[in-house]
Amino acid sequence: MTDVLNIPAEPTTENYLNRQFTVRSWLLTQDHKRIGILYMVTITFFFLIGGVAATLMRLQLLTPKGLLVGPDMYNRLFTMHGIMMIFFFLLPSIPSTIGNFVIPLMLGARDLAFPKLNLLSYYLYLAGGTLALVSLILGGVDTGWTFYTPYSSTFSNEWVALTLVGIFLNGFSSILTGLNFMVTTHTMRCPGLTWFRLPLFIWSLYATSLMMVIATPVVAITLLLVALERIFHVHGIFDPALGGDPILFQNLFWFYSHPAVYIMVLPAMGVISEIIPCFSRKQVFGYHAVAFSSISIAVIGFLVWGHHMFVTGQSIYGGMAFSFLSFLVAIPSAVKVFNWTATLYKGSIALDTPMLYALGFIGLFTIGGLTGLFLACLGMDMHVHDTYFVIAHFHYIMVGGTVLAYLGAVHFWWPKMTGRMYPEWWGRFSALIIFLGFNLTFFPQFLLGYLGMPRRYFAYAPEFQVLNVMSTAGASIMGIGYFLPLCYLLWSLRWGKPAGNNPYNATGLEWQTPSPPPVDNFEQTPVVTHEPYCYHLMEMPRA
Amino acid sequence: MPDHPEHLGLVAHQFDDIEQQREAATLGMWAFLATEVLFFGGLIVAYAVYRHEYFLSWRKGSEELDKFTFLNISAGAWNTLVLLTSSLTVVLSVHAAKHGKNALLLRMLLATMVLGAAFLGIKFLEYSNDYREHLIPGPNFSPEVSNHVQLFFVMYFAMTGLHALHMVIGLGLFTWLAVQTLRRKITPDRHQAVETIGLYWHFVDLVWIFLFPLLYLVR
Amino acid sequence: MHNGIPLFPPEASNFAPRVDALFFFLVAVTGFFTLLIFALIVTFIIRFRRRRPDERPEKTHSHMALELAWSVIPLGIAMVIFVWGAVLFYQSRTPPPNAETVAVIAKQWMWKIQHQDGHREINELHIPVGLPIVLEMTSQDVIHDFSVPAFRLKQDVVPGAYTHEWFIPTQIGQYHLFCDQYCGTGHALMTGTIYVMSKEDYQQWLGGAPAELTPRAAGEKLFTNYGCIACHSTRAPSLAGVFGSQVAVTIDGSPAVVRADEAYIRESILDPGAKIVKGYPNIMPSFRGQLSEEQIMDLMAYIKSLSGAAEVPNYSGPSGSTTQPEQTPPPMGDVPSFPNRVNP
Amino acid sequence: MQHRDESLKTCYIVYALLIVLLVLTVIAARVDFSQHGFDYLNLNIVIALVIAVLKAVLVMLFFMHVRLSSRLTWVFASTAFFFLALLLAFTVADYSARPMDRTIAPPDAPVVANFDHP
Repeated sequence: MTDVLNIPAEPTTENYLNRQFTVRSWLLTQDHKRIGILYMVTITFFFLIGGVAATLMRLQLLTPKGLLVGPDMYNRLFTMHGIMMIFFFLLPSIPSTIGNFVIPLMLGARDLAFPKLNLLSYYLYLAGGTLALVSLILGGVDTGWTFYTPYSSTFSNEWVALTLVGIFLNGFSSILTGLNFMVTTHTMRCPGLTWFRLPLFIWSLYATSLMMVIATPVVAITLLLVALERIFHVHGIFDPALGGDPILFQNLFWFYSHPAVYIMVLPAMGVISEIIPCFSRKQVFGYHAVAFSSISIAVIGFLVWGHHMFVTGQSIYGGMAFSFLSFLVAIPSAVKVFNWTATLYKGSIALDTPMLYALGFIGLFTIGGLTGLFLACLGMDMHVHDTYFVIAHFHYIMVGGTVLAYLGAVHFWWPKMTGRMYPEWWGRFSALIIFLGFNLTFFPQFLLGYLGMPRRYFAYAPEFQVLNVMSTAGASIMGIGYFLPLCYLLWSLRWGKPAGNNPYNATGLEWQTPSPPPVDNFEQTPVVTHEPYCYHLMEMPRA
Repeated sequence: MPDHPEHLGLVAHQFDDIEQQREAATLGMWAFLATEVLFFGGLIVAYAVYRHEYFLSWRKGSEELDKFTFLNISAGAWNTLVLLTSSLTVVLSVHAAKHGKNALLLRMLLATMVLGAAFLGIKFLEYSNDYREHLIPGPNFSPEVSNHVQLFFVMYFAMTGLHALHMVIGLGLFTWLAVQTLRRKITPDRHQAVETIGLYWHFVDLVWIFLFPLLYLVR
Repeated sequence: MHNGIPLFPPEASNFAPRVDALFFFLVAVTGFFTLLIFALIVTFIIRFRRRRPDERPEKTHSHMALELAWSVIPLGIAMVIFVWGAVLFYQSRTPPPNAETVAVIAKQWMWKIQHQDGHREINELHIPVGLPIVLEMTSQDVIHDFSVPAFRLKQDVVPGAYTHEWFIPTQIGQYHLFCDQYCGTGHALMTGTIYVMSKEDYQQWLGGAPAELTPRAAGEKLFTNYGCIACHSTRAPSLAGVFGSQVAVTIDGSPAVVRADEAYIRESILDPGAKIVKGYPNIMPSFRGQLSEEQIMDLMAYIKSLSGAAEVPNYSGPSGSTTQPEQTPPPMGDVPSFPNRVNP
Repeated sequence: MQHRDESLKTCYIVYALLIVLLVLTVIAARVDFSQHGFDYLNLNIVIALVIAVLKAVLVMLFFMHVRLSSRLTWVFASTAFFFLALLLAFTVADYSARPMDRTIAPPDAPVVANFDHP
């Protein structure tokens, strides 16, 4: 591996940022790095909208009677929170921003296989987001992000069809991104970069693109059918009036939506598999185990969707089959957590901000994953299904897992993206605030769940109030925690210390090119000779 | 080859050689066709579930479809014949593009477009016949048959409508190809577009190969 | 019910203690693994913190044995949880034959409950302690969910289908009833109370409440008011003894034999053209939109009484109300028999 | 790997085979095999699907040049069908294991419902 000394590149050399400054060069760019930045700006905007909805919901739930907004408004709030956060923040968060930026760099390629398709994916995503926003402004949608028929198809008289078309476009953006990553990983690896020398981030994004490509079309056709049913006022195939079955909608919807939750968490695991070895300066423990567990999560993830429908009148034997497979899919995640923890053993651990986020991820993802066992178990799900237990479970994985990993990834590759370092102590402080705020918000919800408080209630029974007040308090702390990185990262763009090519002495091809990298990523295509994460071979900087 | 493809600017900057570019294009198209398989797959699953529930109404619906015939053969069979022939003309056009026979390429592209249009024409005739027979799902669906036959026709129009949409997109792509051929843009070195669009067309034919028995031959 | 911060719902049904036992086992297992991971991380961070910037730990060696260990052991534990949960679920989905049926109709934002002896309640359910109850539920519009946290049970109520939920109340008191499946504006207001009373109070409540017509009597009144009696005595097939019998019908022109169960009767009321009894013209008008869900249940109770079938449908076997023989080809000649497979 | 190509002769043979299979499936549909097997899975549909799969494989291997392409293209071409089979198998199995009184139309399902403003 060519050892590039850690001299910061002079800012005057031409790189992908200062090559052109025109708006047109940004809006019509085919450079995967710029498209990654465009995605990052857009998903931050949609994250703020989802965050505003979440804040209003938490304020509403301060009192049992819920006096802030009426029932209709609350239904629109939680639907907006769900749609904005899942479809327009979590799904593209790590694959489209970090993935777009880092994959060609990690593979030693000049760009993704289909740059024009990459730009098309961004504009499909933007169009989908705008449509969802327009339907929000015109009146909002009150069906929940799951759009269960027959409510979404016949009884909800809100802007459902418009939102469904928005999500349909967003689905295509996800398909094309997945397709792009898959073909790039197969055909454009630099010489010497065999499959088992690939960084684990590439493995997990490969598994994610498999799910994106295979699962998204099924929800595309399902939502299209509901949208057509609403537009043409005809009885669709999920309508009981024609003998159709609303549960069939749930079958087709969850066949996508469960792999979708793995599309959201697998890239986060990939990021953690990059950060943990770098900051404990040690090769990842059980490289093959972690790589194959990514693939097996992707494949078994397609067999478990029935655990969302245990209580819908699904057959008992169907329930048992899905419950068994849901326990099976928990094993690879457990293997990953054990391997990360084993990587720390006998390492030399530095608690920089990305490492704090990564360790936070392992802790919270473990709780999230283990509470998933409660929901996969038939006897338990019949009590806690559709209660705040489910809300706490998936927030532990989505917020405690994916969002922490996303923030860790943004901090980890920020020097590579912008050539600037973020202020270290501010980073550590905000990571701690988020961790504390998060636990105070969502742990009480496990108790609420077992007490039986149903989800999507704008008003609740008085005995649940104390736990809800604790949860709202936690939400405000977490809100502040999220606001801090936005500030000091923007601040670092102008006043941050210039970061060299490899500020953390990490292995990986992306750290061998200057930061911010030139337009074609590498002067000459690198050649890989060692296995990944070979920290034991790297010569360390003087004291 | 006398002048290397790379110097002719045929290889995009992110690829190293023409071979990598071709492999990427083929894999990319096949990955897209995988999404199309599952896109139609959602409908096939709904079809399978409802056929399992309401088989006799499905059989009745299929008999209604079979009433529209020409020379005692159902329109579906004619359409399958048309599409299989168009698959042959596509293969011949890819072959012609590879060997630089522009005249044959142009004829084959036009033949494919004519066959595609013929398919859509037969479909149009069928749909108008369904309209006359009150088989369009909605308030004035024919009362003698049960609701589940109406469900069959909702499935029928969803599946064949989606397939026809893909045919129209295919015709658009082939028109673009014909224009490129006329402007001498297709050469033995730059024929990847013909091959990729050919794959798409074969896939649309593949979908019809499954739709025909599922919808028309329910016995 | 409201004493400080409640951390645990009351245990008020035969399933509650079993679900709670499973819950404690799960909490113990997950608690152990969470603490294990937290402890390992904290100790490793402190013991192996970076002391010198040019520190370089030696190469890690992967241990296949360790990898296998921490895949097989969690799988073993997972299987224990799976089997325990599956058995509990199976029991909760197979009502005993002697359970008393209570009809529940979910309508956008209210629960209408009908007892067999004619009592009708809105958003309230009075039941005696210790008696197994089966709820036969259907919805008139969207999907709802009859959830009683104190009984540790919930079951979706799906439009166009009968779903069942059974329990034995074991503790006297009042318990929350929630709608757990999002159903629109009034989803949060669609709550109610389950009153579990001692036998004496229940009898006293029965006496006190105004007893309306029993479902059977109400059904008979409907049968005459809606003119069913006019045809179904002479020109149309007589309904005496029809419930539970095998009926030869034509479905969209194809001959078939169907078992006359609740689904068949209900469909014949709402969508008569779907299955036409052999030998009769398709002239019966559809009553869709004229009869409500309760009225259909009353008519059902009346028609059942005509064939002397017990008012309580027998719930033997796992698959809900009336199980069918398997898919053996029919004994009767060339006519393919559809035990019940083909009901809509 | 040079992009080899199917000879024209094979293309015409495959085309002829496809037409024969089409004629076969139309004739097979006219014969009533519905006694063997039960209502929704009788011999007719099995024959029709086998012929359809044969036609599909022929088109993919020869017309879409999968036969001459890399093993990777084989994998890309076949994975989608594997996942579709998963979805089909699980969903239909779940429906056939359900208690039978499942899907009946609700009494007052609105014939023309109040949809949103398009």
